[in-house]
Amino acid sequence: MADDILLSVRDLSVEFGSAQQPLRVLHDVSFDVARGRILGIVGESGSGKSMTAKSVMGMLPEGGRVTGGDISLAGRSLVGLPERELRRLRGHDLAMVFQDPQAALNPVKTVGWQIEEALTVHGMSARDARARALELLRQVGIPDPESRIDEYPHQFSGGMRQRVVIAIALANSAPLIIADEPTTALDVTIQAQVLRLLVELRARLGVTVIMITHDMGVVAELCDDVIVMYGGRVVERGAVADIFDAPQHPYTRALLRSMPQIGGDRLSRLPAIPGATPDLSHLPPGCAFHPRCALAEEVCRRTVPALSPIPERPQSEAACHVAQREGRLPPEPAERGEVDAAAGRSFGRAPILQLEDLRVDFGSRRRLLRREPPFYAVDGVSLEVFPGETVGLVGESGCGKTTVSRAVVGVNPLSGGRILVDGRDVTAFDDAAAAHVRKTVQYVFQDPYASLNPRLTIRQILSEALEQRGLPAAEREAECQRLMEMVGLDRGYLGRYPRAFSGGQRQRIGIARALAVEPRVLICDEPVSALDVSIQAQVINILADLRDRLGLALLFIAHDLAVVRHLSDRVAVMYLGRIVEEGPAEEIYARPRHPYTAALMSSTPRPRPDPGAMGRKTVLGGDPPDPRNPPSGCRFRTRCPIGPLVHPERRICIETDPALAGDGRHRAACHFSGEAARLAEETKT
Amino acid sequence: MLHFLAKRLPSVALMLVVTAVIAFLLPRLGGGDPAQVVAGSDATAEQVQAIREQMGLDRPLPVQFAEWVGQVATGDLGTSLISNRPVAQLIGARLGSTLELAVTATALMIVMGLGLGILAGITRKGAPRALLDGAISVLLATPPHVTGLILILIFGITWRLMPITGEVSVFDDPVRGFSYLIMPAFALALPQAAMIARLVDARMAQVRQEEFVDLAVAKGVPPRRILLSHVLRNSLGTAVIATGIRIGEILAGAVVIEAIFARQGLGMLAVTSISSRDYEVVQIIVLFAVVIAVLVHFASEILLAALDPRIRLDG
Amino acid sequence: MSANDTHPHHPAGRRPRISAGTARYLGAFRTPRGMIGGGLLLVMLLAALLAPVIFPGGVDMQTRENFQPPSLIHPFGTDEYGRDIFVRCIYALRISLSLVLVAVPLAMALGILMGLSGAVSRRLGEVCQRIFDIILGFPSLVLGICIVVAIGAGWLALAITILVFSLPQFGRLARGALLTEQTREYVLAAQVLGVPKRKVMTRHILPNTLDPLLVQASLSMIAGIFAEAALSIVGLGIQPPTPSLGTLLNVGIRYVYAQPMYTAGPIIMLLLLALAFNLIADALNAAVLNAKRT
Amino acid sequence: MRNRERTGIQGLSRRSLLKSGAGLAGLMAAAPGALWAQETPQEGGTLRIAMTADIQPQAILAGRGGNDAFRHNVFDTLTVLDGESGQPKGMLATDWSSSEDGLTFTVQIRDDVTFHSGRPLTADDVVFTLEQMKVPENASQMRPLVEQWTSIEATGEHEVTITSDSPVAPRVFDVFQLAVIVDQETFAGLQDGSEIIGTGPFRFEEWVPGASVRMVANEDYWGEGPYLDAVELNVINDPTAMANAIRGQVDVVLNLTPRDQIMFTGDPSVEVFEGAGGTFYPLGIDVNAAPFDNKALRQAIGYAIDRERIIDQVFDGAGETADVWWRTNEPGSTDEINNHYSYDPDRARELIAEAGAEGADVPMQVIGFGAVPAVYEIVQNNLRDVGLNPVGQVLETAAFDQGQTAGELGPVFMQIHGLQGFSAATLVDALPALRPNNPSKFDPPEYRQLKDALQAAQDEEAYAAALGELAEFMLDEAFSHVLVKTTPLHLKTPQVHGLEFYNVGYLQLGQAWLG
Repeated sequence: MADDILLSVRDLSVEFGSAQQPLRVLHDVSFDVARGRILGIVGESGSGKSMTAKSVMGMLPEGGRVTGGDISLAGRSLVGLPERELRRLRGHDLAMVFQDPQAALNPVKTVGWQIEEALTVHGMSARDARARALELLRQVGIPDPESRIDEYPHQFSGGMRQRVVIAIALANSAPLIIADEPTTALDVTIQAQVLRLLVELRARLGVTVIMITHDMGVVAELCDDVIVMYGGRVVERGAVADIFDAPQHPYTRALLRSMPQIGGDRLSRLPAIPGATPDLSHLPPGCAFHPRCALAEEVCRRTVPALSPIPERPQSEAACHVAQREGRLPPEPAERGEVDAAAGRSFGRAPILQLEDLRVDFGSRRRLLRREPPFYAVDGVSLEVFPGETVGLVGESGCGKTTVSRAVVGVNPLSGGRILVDGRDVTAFDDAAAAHVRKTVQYVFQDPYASLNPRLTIRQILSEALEQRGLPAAEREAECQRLMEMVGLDRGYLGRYPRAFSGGQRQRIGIARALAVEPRVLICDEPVSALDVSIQAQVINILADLRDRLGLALLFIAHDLAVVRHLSDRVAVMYLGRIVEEGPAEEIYARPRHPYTAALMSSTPRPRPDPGAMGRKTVLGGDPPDPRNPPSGCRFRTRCPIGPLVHPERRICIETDPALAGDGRHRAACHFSGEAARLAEETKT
Repeated sequence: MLHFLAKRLPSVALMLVVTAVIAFLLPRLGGGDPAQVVAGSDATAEQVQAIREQMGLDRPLPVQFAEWVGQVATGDLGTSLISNRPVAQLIGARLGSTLELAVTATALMIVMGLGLGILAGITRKGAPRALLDGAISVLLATPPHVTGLILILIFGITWRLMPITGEVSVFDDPVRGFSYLIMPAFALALPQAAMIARLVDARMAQVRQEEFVDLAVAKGVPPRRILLSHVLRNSLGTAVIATGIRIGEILAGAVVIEAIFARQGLGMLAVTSISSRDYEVVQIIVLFAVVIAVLVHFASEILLAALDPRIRLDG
Repeated sequence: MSANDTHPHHPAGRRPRISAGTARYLGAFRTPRGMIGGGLLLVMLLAALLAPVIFPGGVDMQTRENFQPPSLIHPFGTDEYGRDIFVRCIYALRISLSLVLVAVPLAMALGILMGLSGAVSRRLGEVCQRIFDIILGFPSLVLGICIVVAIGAGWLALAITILVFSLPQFGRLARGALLTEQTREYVLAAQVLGVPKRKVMTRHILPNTLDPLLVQASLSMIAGIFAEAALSIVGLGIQPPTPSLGTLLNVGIRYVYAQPMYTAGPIIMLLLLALAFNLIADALNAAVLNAKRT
Repeated sequence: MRNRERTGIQGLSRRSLLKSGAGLAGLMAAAPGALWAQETPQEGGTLRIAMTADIQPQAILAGRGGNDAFRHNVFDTLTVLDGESGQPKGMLATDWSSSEDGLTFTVQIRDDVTFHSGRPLTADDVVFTLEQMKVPENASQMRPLVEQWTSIEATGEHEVTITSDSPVAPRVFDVFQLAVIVDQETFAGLQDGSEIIGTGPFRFEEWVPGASVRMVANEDYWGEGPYLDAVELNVINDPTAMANAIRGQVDVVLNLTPRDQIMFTGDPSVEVFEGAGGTFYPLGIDVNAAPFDNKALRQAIGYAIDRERIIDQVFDGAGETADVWWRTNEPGSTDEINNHYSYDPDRARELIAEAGAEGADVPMQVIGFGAVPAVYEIVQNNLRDVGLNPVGQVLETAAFDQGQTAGELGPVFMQIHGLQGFSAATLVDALPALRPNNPSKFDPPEYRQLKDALQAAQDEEAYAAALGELAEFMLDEAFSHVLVKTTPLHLKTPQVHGLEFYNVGYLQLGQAWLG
């Protein structure tokens, strides 16, 4: 690896809890970061990646302590350094960027104050600090810093706040910056902005970055080196290129393969990783991954593999008995036959679900003086779903996709438009209509932890649903068991309470509940976004299977284009309460006709190492405007890469609101829909 | 800011109206017929009727209410039917005593409340923590009158350090004045102080969990500074609001405390007026108590808004 | 799926709890706090109930020995009429306990109704909230005074005062729970399944509101007991000769020099009651938290 | 003239030594002389007095609690009953004489007296005053006596002659005690207190109803003094608060609630002392209401009540048990009479059985004033003891008085009366409980005759005989049990000297001064 090492972590072990029964969260973690490089630390929840960062900062939560190993920054050991020494280092020699920009800034202090604080506590004079703060704001691309420096965090958008947080990290030009999931809380387009900023800064200031993330895509696009963590251990370590090319640890490989790829083949079954991410308090013996590993052998169950170079690929190290013995990671035992579901899937002719010019308004609450005008969270959305078909609904948070879906099942009251379910107008949503909707349309929720009542057993939860279907009590037990098997859960679990299940399993139960009433349409609202990457595939597969087996129609809502693309036959893209593009998945992903779609796609990080990809991306500037007062004309024009921003002469975008147009099946709402495709092309290699 | 005030105003107004109505109705609810009271026990029905008309009691209630509000608003607080003295005079005579008590108690409350709260807020673990927690919980659970009686038993009876009843104005004789004031004031302040302390403590604990505190640590900000400009600064609002509400409670608590310590304050006046059915007095005292409580609370909310840029600037 | 793919969890996860909640509330009384608190309360309840049996002399047994210091026969000594203060304290418990045991549950029921009314009609819910705001706007004792004036001092007035007082706490808790629960996805899920509103209420929302309410209940009991004392001390509560902790203090404080126990006795009772209910509240709270932690 | 040996203040304080608390013992021991010794008075200062009840100028000719500290300072009477001896003492009257048969009574009046208005006092004013005593609106308890007089005439510039067909003296002195001489020109002003003109040592200055009265020294007072510049009467309704006022707010507190004196135990800055006059706490019974129309039951109630305990526990010993309304040493009083109803529950039970009234309800109306409710506590307990079932109701003063004047107090009632210190002959017609049309509805001819006999008695043994007979009759009929007579407790600071209490408890400040 590179010669001069800035940060070196050796056999770091961290424990929590009492000395009697300590909870070990890090096991002999070792890695180096060379100057000027970006190290990615990937892992799922509970893998210990954040804990690693915190121990480097010397900011372990209460009760946490380093019980072994060493951390040395530029040759200076940080472990056991007195607090005041550490304090001098923090912010000066190592800086940190936090996950949630909303929470990371003190709401009652101006951003300027907060940046200056970082400087003054390290001995800079107030005047210099202010000057420096302005400079920093400029550096992180905050427009008009002079006036914004005295504003408060709540006056900044999410992306802007994250820039401020980064500015604080840069303040004392610390050689090492630790970024803990810096983009997880942000939307794709904003994420792209921030990632690009990091790349630029790195290029400009040569800062060294430790990037902690769960997103292989981010790693692939941003990092030079990567360590993969699992169950508090480093399981694989090496250069990004090598690892993505030929992962040497079964976990890494499985993880990469189980991710639906925006470029990959659609509709094929994903090779899912069985089981759930381990809970640090109950790590399996031996290799923590063995219960989920297809290659697991006896030795894996007994002894913990050491992290050491793989004979045939010395540049990367992996902690796997098998790989080390075999010299390289052997291929997995043959996958279960990959059925190409696309074949033999036929859609009904009459739409089962039909939305016409749907409008849902929020706000409009009485105030003392004036009644504030309603604003449309959903503003004239039309959509059709045919039996057996899967329609993906994509968009960033706040674009109104969830509102649409909930309106369909009558949770959000309509303020305009029509809903037809199986040809029958249910807009009124009177009892009869409701009943009709109930048994035709069901819903799968996003958060598997919130969607099951903790006080009811699975049996109770399912029978409640069956009761609605009108199944006599006697038959319910049998049906419950059938449902459990349908979603691949042991019938023996029926008596348990939700808390006994992992996220993936809960999501399955959620699906089973939805299916209990034998609906014909299933609305899935971000069903996998709350799940660990390694679990998502399980759920996606189950949805696919059930869809095909029961001929369900799916309305699949997600922000992750890859996932949507994987499942959908048709895709609709929403922006600011409108559908901006709609059409067959293939076409849209191949030749988007709306710049927003194009931008979304190019913003989505791909888990394929691609140096310089950042440079070619079309990254949208700014933030989505406030839906309360959407821009005139085309709602997207304020961020559009081909709109008036770059082509001032294109007044039309400002003046007239483009309608969905195009040949029958693929339509987009853009005056210059032709150029979008080209935009997308540029992004591709 | 203005928007915020506009939002709060209706509830304040509502509160005032309701109070006015209740206060207005009090004599009619409890007192029977005021005219009868004026006329006296051996008056004939005619006399009573005459007086009723003269007092305008024969007109519809809304009219009387409007008139009454008008009078009160213009500072005419009416006349006690029992002692034939203007209510304003009766109240004026007692105001001083209660003010002395309330002001002292409030000062004590704020000092002790914030003191205890911050102390608890910065001692996170160990025996001192447990001690503080215990102390706060106990004080919290004991209302002013019980605290007062206990104080009397300890300092008044067992040790005879303090005079237990009576009063002297601090302005006439500061030393003796305070010797009379100290116990009731403490009794009033302690539980409220504990309440504030508990809230401040909880809030501080909450703020400590915020990510911006971590960020501050990551900046290398020294603990004391973190405490002051991050933790405390963000806990201030809670303290302010808490205090605002508590002041109202202090006023109410004064009723019992004055009775226990035999202080000739408004509380005592209220009590004696009730037992002597002097509702014209009671109604005004009730009105004042609530109005003051509401206004103080409102004021504290304004202060809170001023402290929090999110409200100050928009919202 | 095999067992290894569920988190190996706390046993609680394994065995179903009987009718969610109830078991754990009972469990609260198996903790030391719960035992002490519950036991204390039980003893006082029994003493109050059986007072006439235990002290056949009755509450008004006057003798020539007034202001006797505490002794074995008279644990709290005797009052101005030579009556045993301890006996009167025990009898006083009847008032205090009867008050809160009647008023607080009523308040709780009413509070839940008003708090959840928002689910039926938003406007109704709003109105209830306003009412709560107004009640809370009144400094506690002032409200009591108004009620006493309106319906005359006595048990009823006190009961109503306590009821009105504790109403908002319950109402707001219920309301709060409702608001959080309503947006819970499992409630939406039930809705989407077409589970009738009433069922959603009773099965999904109500149980989850219960936890905080029960804790609040025991706290309101304390508040109520102290409220009685407060109003009676100033002579606006129970009227003598009926002994209540407040009326005892009302007279006792006058004789505080001659008979300190006349004041100390009722206070000891007050504090014991407070202690009992506090411990119970703590125990319940702990139990609830335990159940929440997954 | 009968000698009215009256235990004056020393006497009282002697008793207080025995009875009321270490506090008194302490202060008596501290400086017995300092309290009353007539050192050379100092001029000046304002004396601040706290009292429970407000003044009632419209009833200045009646004995009303509120007027105790007021009437003899703005007004004068012809004679007063001396607090020390109980003997009549000349004030505006220089001399008086009775005819042989006692039916004619002549009184000489000072010629050097002027009203505060400056107008000199003449016999006409005296006649006017005495005539006013007859007017019902003025509510004088002495009205019955004055009405018995056949004529009141000014037989000279400064002489008034009273004639009657029953002996005028000695009861006339009781009348005089109440008859403060008013100014006929401004008498109307007394009704609303707008104009209050008298001849007393202080002139009325200001009255804030329900709160305070201010009087200033009358420079050209005919008699000795006044030494004070002004007197301030403060009304404080709450007894404890009033007692506490002595700590800085006032110099004298009148009619302290006995239980409050404990607060001043060992406080050298406050002196507790007993005043003259006092209060009756009678328990009346309607002799027409069944089952109380049965004499046995009425007597039973008499025996059932433990008067000693009332004195000890309610009044801290500041008073005496009583069966008769007059002093225990009035001629004709015997121990048998004085202690007729000594506490005897068994006897009570027998009588109740005899009356067949076991477990009978005893509906009682109790005046919610002063210590009466406290007395009731013991009474109801005693009655329950002997197997009756008291059902008490405490009424507010106003409501109770209404019932009392209307004679509608129900079967059993507990009242409170002043006028202690007047002669028996006077009391029997003056006290609401005893007078004709009393709430007990007890007025048989025999009762009237016995009263007349008493009032006609001109010499000691006749008086004694008559009184004895009357007493035995009343006790036997048991229509109103006196229960207890209490002596008022007052507070003063050591700086206050020369307070003078008349026999009936009225306070005169002519010689009072602040040291």
